[in-house]
Amino acid sequence: MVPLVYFQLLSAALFIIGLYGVMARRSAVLIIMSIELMLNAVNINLIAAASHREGWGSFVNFDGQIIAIFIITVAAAEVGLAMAIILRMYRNRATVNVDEIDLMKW
Amino acid sequence: MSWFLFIILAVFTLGGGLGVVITRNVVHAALFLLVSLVAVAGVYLILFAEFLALVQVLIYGGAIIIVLLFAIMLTRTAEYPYISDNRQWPLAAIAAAGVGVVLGAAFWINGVSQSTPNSPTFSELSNSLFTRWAIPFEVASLVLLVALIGAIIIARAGEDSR
Amino acid sequence: MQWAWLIPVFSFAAVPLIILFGKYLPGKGSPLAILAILGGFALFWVTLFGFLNATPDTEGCQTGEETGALTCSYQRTWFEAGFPGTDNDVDKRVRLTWGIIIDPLAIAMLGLATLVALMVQIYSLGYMRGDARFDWYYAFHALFIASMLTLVLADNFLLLYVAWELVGLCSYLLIGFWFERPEAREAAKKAFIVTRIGDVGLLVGILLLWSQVGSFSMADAFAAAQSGAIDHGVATMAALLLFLGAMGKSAQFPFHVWLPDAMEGPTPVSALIHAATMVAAGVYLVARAFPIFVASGDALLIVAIVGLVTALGAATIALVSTDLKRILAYSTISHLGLMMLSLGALGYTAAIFHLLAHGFSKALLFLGAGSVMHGTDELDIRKMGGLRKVMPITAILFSIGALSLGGIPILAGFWSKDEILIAVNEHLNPVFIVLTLLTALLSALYMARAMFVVFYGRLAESQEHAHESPPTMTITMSLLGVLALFFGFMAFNWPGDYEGIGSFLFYDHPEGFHFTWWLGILSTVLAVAAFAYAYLAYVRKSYPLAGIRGRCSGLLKVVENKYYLDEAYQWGVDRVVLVVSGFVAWLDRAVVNDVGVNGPANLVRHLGVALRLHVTGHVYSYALAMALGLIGLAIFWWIQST
Amino acid sequence: MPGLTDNLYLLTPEFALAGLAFLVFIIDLLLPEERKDLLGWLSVAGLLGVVALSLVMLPGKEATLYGGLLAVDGYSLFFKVFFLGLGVFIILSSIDYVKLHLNHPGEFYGLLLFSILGMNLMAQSRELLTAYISLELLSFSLYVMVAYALNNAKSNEGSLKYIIIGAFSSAILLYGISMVYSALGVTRFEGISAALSSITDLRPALWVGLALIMVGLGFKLAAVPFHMWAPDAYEGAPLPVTAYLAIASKAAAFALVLRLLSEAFVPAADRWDQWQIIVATLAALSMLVGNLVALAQRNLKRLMAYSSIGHVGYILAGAVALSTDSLLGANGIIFYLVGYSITSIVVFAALIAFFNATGQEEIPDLAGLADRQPFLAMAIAVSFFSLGGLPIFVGFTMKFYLFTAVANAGYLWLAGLAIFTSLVSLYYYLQVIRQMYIQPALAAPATDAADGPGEHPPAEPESEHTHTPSHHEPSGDYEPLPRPSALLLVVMVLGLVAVVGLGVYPAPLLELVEGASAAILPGG
Amino acid sequence: MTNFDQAVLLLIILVPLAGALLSMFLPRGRSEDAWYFAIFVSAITLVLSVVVFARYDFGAGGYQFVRTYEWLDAPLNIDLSLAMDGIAAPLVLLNGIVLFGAVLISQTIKHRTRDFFVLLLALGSGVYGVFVVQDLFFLFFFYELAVLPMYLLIGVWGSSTDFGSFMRTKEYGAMKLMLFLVAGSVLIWIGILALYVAAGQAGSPTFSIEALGELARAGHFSPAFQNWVFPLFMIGFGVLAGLWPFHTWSPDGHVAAPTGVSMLHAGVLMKLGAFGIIRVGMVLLPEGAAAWMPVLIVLGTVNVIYGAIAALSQRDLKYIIGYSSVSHMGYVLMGIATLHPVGLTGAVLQMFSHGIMTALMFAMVGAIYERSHIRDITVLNGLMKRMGTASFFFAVAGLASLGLPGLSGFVAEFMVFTGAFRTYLPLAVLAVIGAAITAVYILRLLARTFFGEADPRWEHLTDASPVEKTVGAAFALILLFVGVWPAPLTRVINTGVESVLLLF
Repeated sequence: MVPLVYFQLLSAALFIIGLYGVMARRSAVLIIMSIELMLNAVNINLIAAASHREGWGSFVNFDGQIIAIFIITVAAAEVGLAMAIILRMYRNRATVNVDEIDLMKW
Repeated sequence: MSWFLFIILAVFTLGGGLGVVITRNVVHAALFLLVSLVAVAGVYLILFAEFLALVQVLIYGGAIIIVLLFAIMLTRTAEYPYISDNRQWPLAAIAAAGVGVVLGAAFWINGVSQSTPNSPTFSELSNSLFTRWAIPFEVASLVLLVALIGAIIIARAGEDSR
Repeated sequence: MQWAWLIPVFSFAAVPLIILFGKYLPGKGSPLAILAILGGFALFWVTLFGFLNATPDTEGCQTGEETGALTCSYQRTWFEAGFPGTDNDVDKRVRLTWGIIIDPLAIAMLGLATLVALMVQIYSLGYMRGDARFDWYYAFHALFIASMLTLVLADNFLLLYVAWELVGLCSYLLIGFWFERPEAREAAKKAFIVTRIGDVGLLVGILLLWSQVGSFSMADAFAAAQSGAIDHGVATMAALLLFLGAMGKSAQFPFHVWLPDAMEGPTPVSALIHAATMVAAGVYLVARAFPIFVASGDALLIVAIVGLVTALGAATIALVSTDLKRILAYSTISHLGLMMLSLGALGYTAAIFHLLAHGFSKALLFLGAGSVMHGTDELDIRKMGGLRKVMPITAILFSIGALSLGGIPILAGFWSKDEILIAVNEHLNPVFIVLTLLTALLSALYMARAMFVVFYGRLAESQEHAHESPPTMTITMSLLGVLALFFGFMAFNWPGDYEGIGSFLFYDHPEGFHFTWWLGILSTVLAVAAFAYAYLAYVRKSYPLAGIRGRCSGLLKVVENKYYLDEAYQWGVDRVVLVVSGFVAWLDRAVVNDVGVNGPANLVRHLGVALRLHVTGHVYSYALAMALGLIGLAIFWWIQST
Repeated sequence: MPGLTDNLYLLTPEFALAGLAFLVFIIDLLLPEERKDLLGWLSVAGLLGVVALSLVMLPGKEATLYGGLLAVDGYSLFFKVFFLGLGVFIILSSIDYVKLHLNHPGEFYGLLLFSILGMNLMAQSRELLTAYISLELLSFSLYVMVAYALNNAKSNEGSLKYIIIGAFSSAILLYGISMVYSALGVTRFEGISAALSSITDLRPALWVGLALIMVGLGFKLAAVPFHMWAPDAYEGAPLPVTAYLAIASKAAAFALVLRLLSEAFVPAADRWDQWQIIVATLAALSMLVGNLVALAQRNLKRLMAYSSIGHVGYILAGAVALSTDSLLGANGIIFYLVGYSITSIVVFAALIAFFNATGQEEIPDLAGLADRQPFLAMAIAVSFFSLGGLPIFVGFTMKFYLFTAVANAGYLWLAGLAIFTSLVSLYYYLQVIRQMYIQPALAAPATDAADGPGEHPPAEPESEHTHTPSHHEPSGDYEPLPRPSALLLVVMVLGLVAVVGLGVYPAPLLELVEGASAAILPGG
Repeated sequence: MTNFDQAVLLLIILVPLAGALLSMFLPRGRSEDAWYFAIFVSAITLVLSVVVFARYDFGAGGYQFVRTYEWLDAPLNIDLSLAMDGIAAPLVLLNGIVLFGAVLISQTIKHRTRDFFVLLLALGSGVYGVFVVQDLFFLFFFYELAVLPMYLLIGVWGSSTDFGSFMRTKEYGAMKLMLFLVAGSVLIWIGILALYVAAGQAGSPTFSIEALGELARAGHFSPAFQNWVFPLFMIGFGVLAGLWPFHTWSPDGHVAAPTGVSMLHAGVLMKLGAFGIIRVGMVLLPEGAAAWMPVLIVLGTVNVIYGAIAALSQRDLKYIIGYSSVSHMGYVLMGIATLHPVGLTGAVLQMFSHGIMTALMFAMVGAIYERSHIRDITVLNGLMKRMGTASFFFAVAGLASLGLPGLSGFVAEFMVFTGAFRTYLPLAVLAVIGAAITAVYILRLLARTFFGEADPRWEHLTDASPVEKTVGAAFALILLFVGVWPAPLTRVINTGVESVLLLF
């Protein structure tokens, strides 16, 4: 069996890849995608922990899976809303590159 | 066996992820994302979280990727296929590496514990979801509603009065 | 005698009345002032006889342990500060009193001041007639004399200082009375500031005595000084500090510069200042604080030296000055120097006697000069001459004053100056007596010069329209003339109760009248010779002055320029004080404000401007900042937790 | 689970609120375009109804629902009423603005009501996921509302930045939750606190997880260095939304953080002692950066954004003072939140009134406001003085209370820094006041706003020896602004009365506040 | 105690505050009304001040008119406790007088009159509050309240001046003043918090000055603690008292401020600083105070000399008075620092005396500026001819400031010297010299501006208005009265000083 820690490391790796993506990419769409990677990393972590957590606490604890379900839901909503905003942005400014989106600064 | 699966899935997960953040083509990025997300679903499977795997494939693979592809298509610009990273990417890499070190160290020091993964049944899961977690569940539905209304208001074409 | 405190109060009371209602009163309130001082003068006599009849048993009176002189004093508490009920503990409390002292010195000064003030005020009725600020003049006048009388009567140093400063203020107000004239206003300012510098010393001296004695009372201070409770060094220090104040007020070198300029005030004011009030205060102070000077000893020598330098220097300047009032002014300085010299030579009685004699004579001379001015509108003696013909009364009276000050026998000035010579001869180095005699000679010479040039000889053409002054002026002058003539006889031990001024007014032990023949004759000879020479030179014009002028032109130039002291002070003010002040003002603005205040303010603001650059407007750098924050926070948190 | 939903009726206000939001959406469909402002009134009436409902039903109730997910206690009641009240005032201030400047009023009010629901739940959550979901309900509404000026590029941009950073920090927060979960197996606050106080060899994953949660919440609070979205979102958003962001969303985030800290961290006294310094560091950074950068701002909204970052620093400093021994810290924070919110409402109501009249929002545009519309100028000046911490306004009292708590916790240096940065903040508040009161109203907008100490206009060479005092008689040629609408006037007057009243006599409020903080810190 | 005695201190704070609030509802535009109303309010406060001063029983001493109002209970324990001692009493009186005078003299304010008086009365209320409260929170509350209106008062109704080589705008003056004073209060605030914490460690967290004083006497504040907290108060309050080198707001502020504000500010507000050092610093931290007094007296002496020398080369009337205030506040600081009963009494009396004298000077300068629109002493001259009354009163104030006996300045300065002489002799001598320098700049100013030939340029100037004459005469009479008979003040001050110094 693969010990929990490797799943956690996998999750951490995916998380930092997403993290890097958010910080390094130009397109808003790609940034949203990177955030999705991060959320998936969260889910891996949660589910791995939930699966390895039998007997802890007062009841069989699979809260991690529940939380993961919520996260997937929220992530979907988030993507939808973010895309709408990006679309509006594109319509107004004809770009979705975040380094051109700096009307406001300082 | 599970080790083998794990490594394969991990390679796909991370590879897809890396593809998303490295590729210069947005559409490719979306496809890489798909690869990664599906691989994640596989990871769920080896953790015996079948329901989550299902949800993952349906929502991510089905819905989110589609939305993303739509967005990409709708916001197409001339440079889109060649979109590159912004200027601070080296810094970003360092920062990400830093976070990775912290997280990795935290997990690694936590120690390697041997235990067999197990998972609740569908009915246990749903029971919990609709009793104990009913309130977050309802709130989540409101979140979806808000997102929906918001997306409609914001994205609807022809909003150019005022 | 207990009511002597009313003497100044009369005049003080007149001040607000004149200021407020002067406009509506007959004579613009001047009668009020004159009445007040007249009341003071009357009360002076009451006090005098009260004192003469007083015995150590009289309320408030006692005989000094050391001197045996009778002193009366009366106090009321003014205010207290500090913890109640801890009397005379300098670290706990100070109690301040209004108090008067009545002793021969005070009485003598009271007499001089009230009389001269009375004369001057009556004189001013004529002199100041028609002035726009007639009422203010009398108000200031009343205040001036009231302050002086308070000063004289004060039984503690604090009250003395209070009065001292008020005297300074009034001299400022009166010297600058015609403030429209820039010279007057500058002179007033100069007078106040120069004397004020001396006052710093006075105040410090008073505080020094207080911190030694625990009280501001003069009696306590003197008792301590005489009993040796005050350390010798401290006594010297205190004495010198007090003397510093006296130097300022009495125009001793190098603080004498204000007095000649003070001529810018109305002439009666000059008479008052020079005879009875302002400058007398310094001599009075030294005399009053004599026990401390004696306890020190060293201080007396300094007093003598300063006095001599002042006397000699001023006399030389008086000799070459061409302005009538300035001649008189330098003469005053010179005589004040003599008084100080006398005090320094332990000639206490002589000094006070000379103060009185000089006071009457100098008042007379100034009023005379005022009369001349009134008649001719001229002060430059080179443009005058032969005024005897048009102003006979003035001429006679002026001559009396001049002769008196010149030291011609039987006039007041002769006797008092002689006393000084004796004292100097007895107690000081022979060099002093030689120089003192030289001063006496010069003194006679410049008085003679002024007298002859102005009143005798041929009537100057420009002066033909001159006229004699009104009676208010001449009568008062005459009264003073009488005093100048006969006051000297007060020195004698007359048959009857009167035993001479030396037994009335003494320090340490009563002294009868005495006369050293060789000194008397020598001084007489010198004085007569001086007058004779002046007569020849200025009236007969038989002596070629130009030759002397030619031969000593260098020296003359120095003297004519008053030894360049004014220039030196001016340089000091311009180049040192104003430069320092300008530097401080610049420092305050450019360094303290612009660097010290605006600097940090700008720093903070620029910090803000610089710091805002971190919000680049690019969303990925926001994420980067968060990631860095995350790393920091996680590591920090981790470290804290283990 | 037996009894899991026994006390469900205690959530009636929440259900009522959600119902109200749906009602607004439905009625929106029925109303003609020009009568849509009725929706605002409906929302206000509904909110007041919910307030009444809460006040009737909930006082004295203490209950935990759903096995520890939600708490109904004095704390949540206090914040419930507080948030609903804020909602009333925000809506009242926005009705005119919405009518004048925004499309889709129905959805606007509906989203606002949903977000208030989210805030209420945040104050009640005792579990990380519930808290997160509630927070997302608030955030999603805000993302949309920030973008509500649809054709305004700044509004788009603000919203985009906000949602990207928001999602990013959500991911971080969630990762933290996942790490806490993987270390402890629980996500309830009391479980965390029990674990923190009992487990002897706690794991790094827990530390890092908690740190990540703090990052996620730090974003919501706009604490430095997680603050950078705030100025952009504030500036981009329509004014009422900015107000809402600055006031309500911040207060809600603090309501959550305060409960999290008090219930999860503070009871583990040993751990909390170690972590105070971290919170203190965040607080110090926020005060410094927020107030310093605010010095260099020209846009009023942006100024308010940075200033609010500074205030976050103060409140975080107050969090350092949380302890089981004393309610001082908790009281201070809640009092500060209330005071800050009320003062900010006045500021924003005045700014909205000004914007409605002129369409301007830069600081130099305010020049001469004291002549053009004295009441507005007075309202802004008073509230700025209050924010700057001067008496007789609530700003002084609340700062004094809070900083006393901080000092009392042994962090005198932090209190000192807070006081010092208050001084810095006074400078930029005064700059605005200067524009309104001292600068004459100009025909053209004023040129340079930023010359304070240190900048002298160049000396005139020809002015040789005399100085010439210039007389600044106000020229009569300014245009008076139209009176602010009655609605905004009411908001401002009520706000000002509260600002002064609470500044002079805060005791009644503090009694309520104490009830609230006693609920989360029972030992205090 | 009568009912009146119980309520009077509260009234004295509330009357001007209520007056300010009510003024806000006066109809806009009728500036006379606002003025009349402000006169009415400040007259009431003046009467209250006089009465409360007169009713203070100097035989009994200590704190009187004690009254405590609950304000906030645990855990903070803040009460509005009011009381007046012998040190506060003359200052309350001073505030009543100067506030009334400032209101009267502000007849010339025609622009936004109502707002002006609202702020002015609020300022007055804050000053009263500081003098009579017995709680650190409220002391600080009122302290800030007194500072708060200054910005607008100067910024809106002030004047900017171009001095050729540099420029002082009213914005600059107002901002600098405000930031400076608030910066001072930063230190005070920190000090107050430190005291609260220390009291908490001693077992009874409180802001009450009385309770803290008891803790201090019981030795609960360690010397090390006192030694680092006292300078916070010393500098914090010192900023408002014009302590060198934190004085620079004062001249610039005065130059920019309108007349009435200058009067109140230099007259009363600067005293708050010195009062704070006594009331908070010395009473609560006696050991720290004793340790720091050498520093304070050195700075005070620098104040005296530096202010006087800087005033010497100023050309603007208000700058001269501003620097002279710096110089004179130096005496106050010196007197405090002597820790000598006489010196401290002198310091308090100097506060009173300087308050009146500087207010009088500003009032008269205001009268001149109002008419000539210039304050440059090299340009103004011969004013005595045109504005005799104003010049006269200015001269009286000037003479009081140079320490002329018979006017109040002398008595106060003399006592300060006396105290300093026993404790720091060389500095006392320097201070006396400073007084002489004062004479130089005052006389120079009088000579330049008021005396000399009448200048045709100033022929159009009219003499002071009846209101200005009244204020001038009243203030001049007070100066004279106190100078001649200071006992009514000193006997009250003595009791206050005694109770403070018993701690040392």
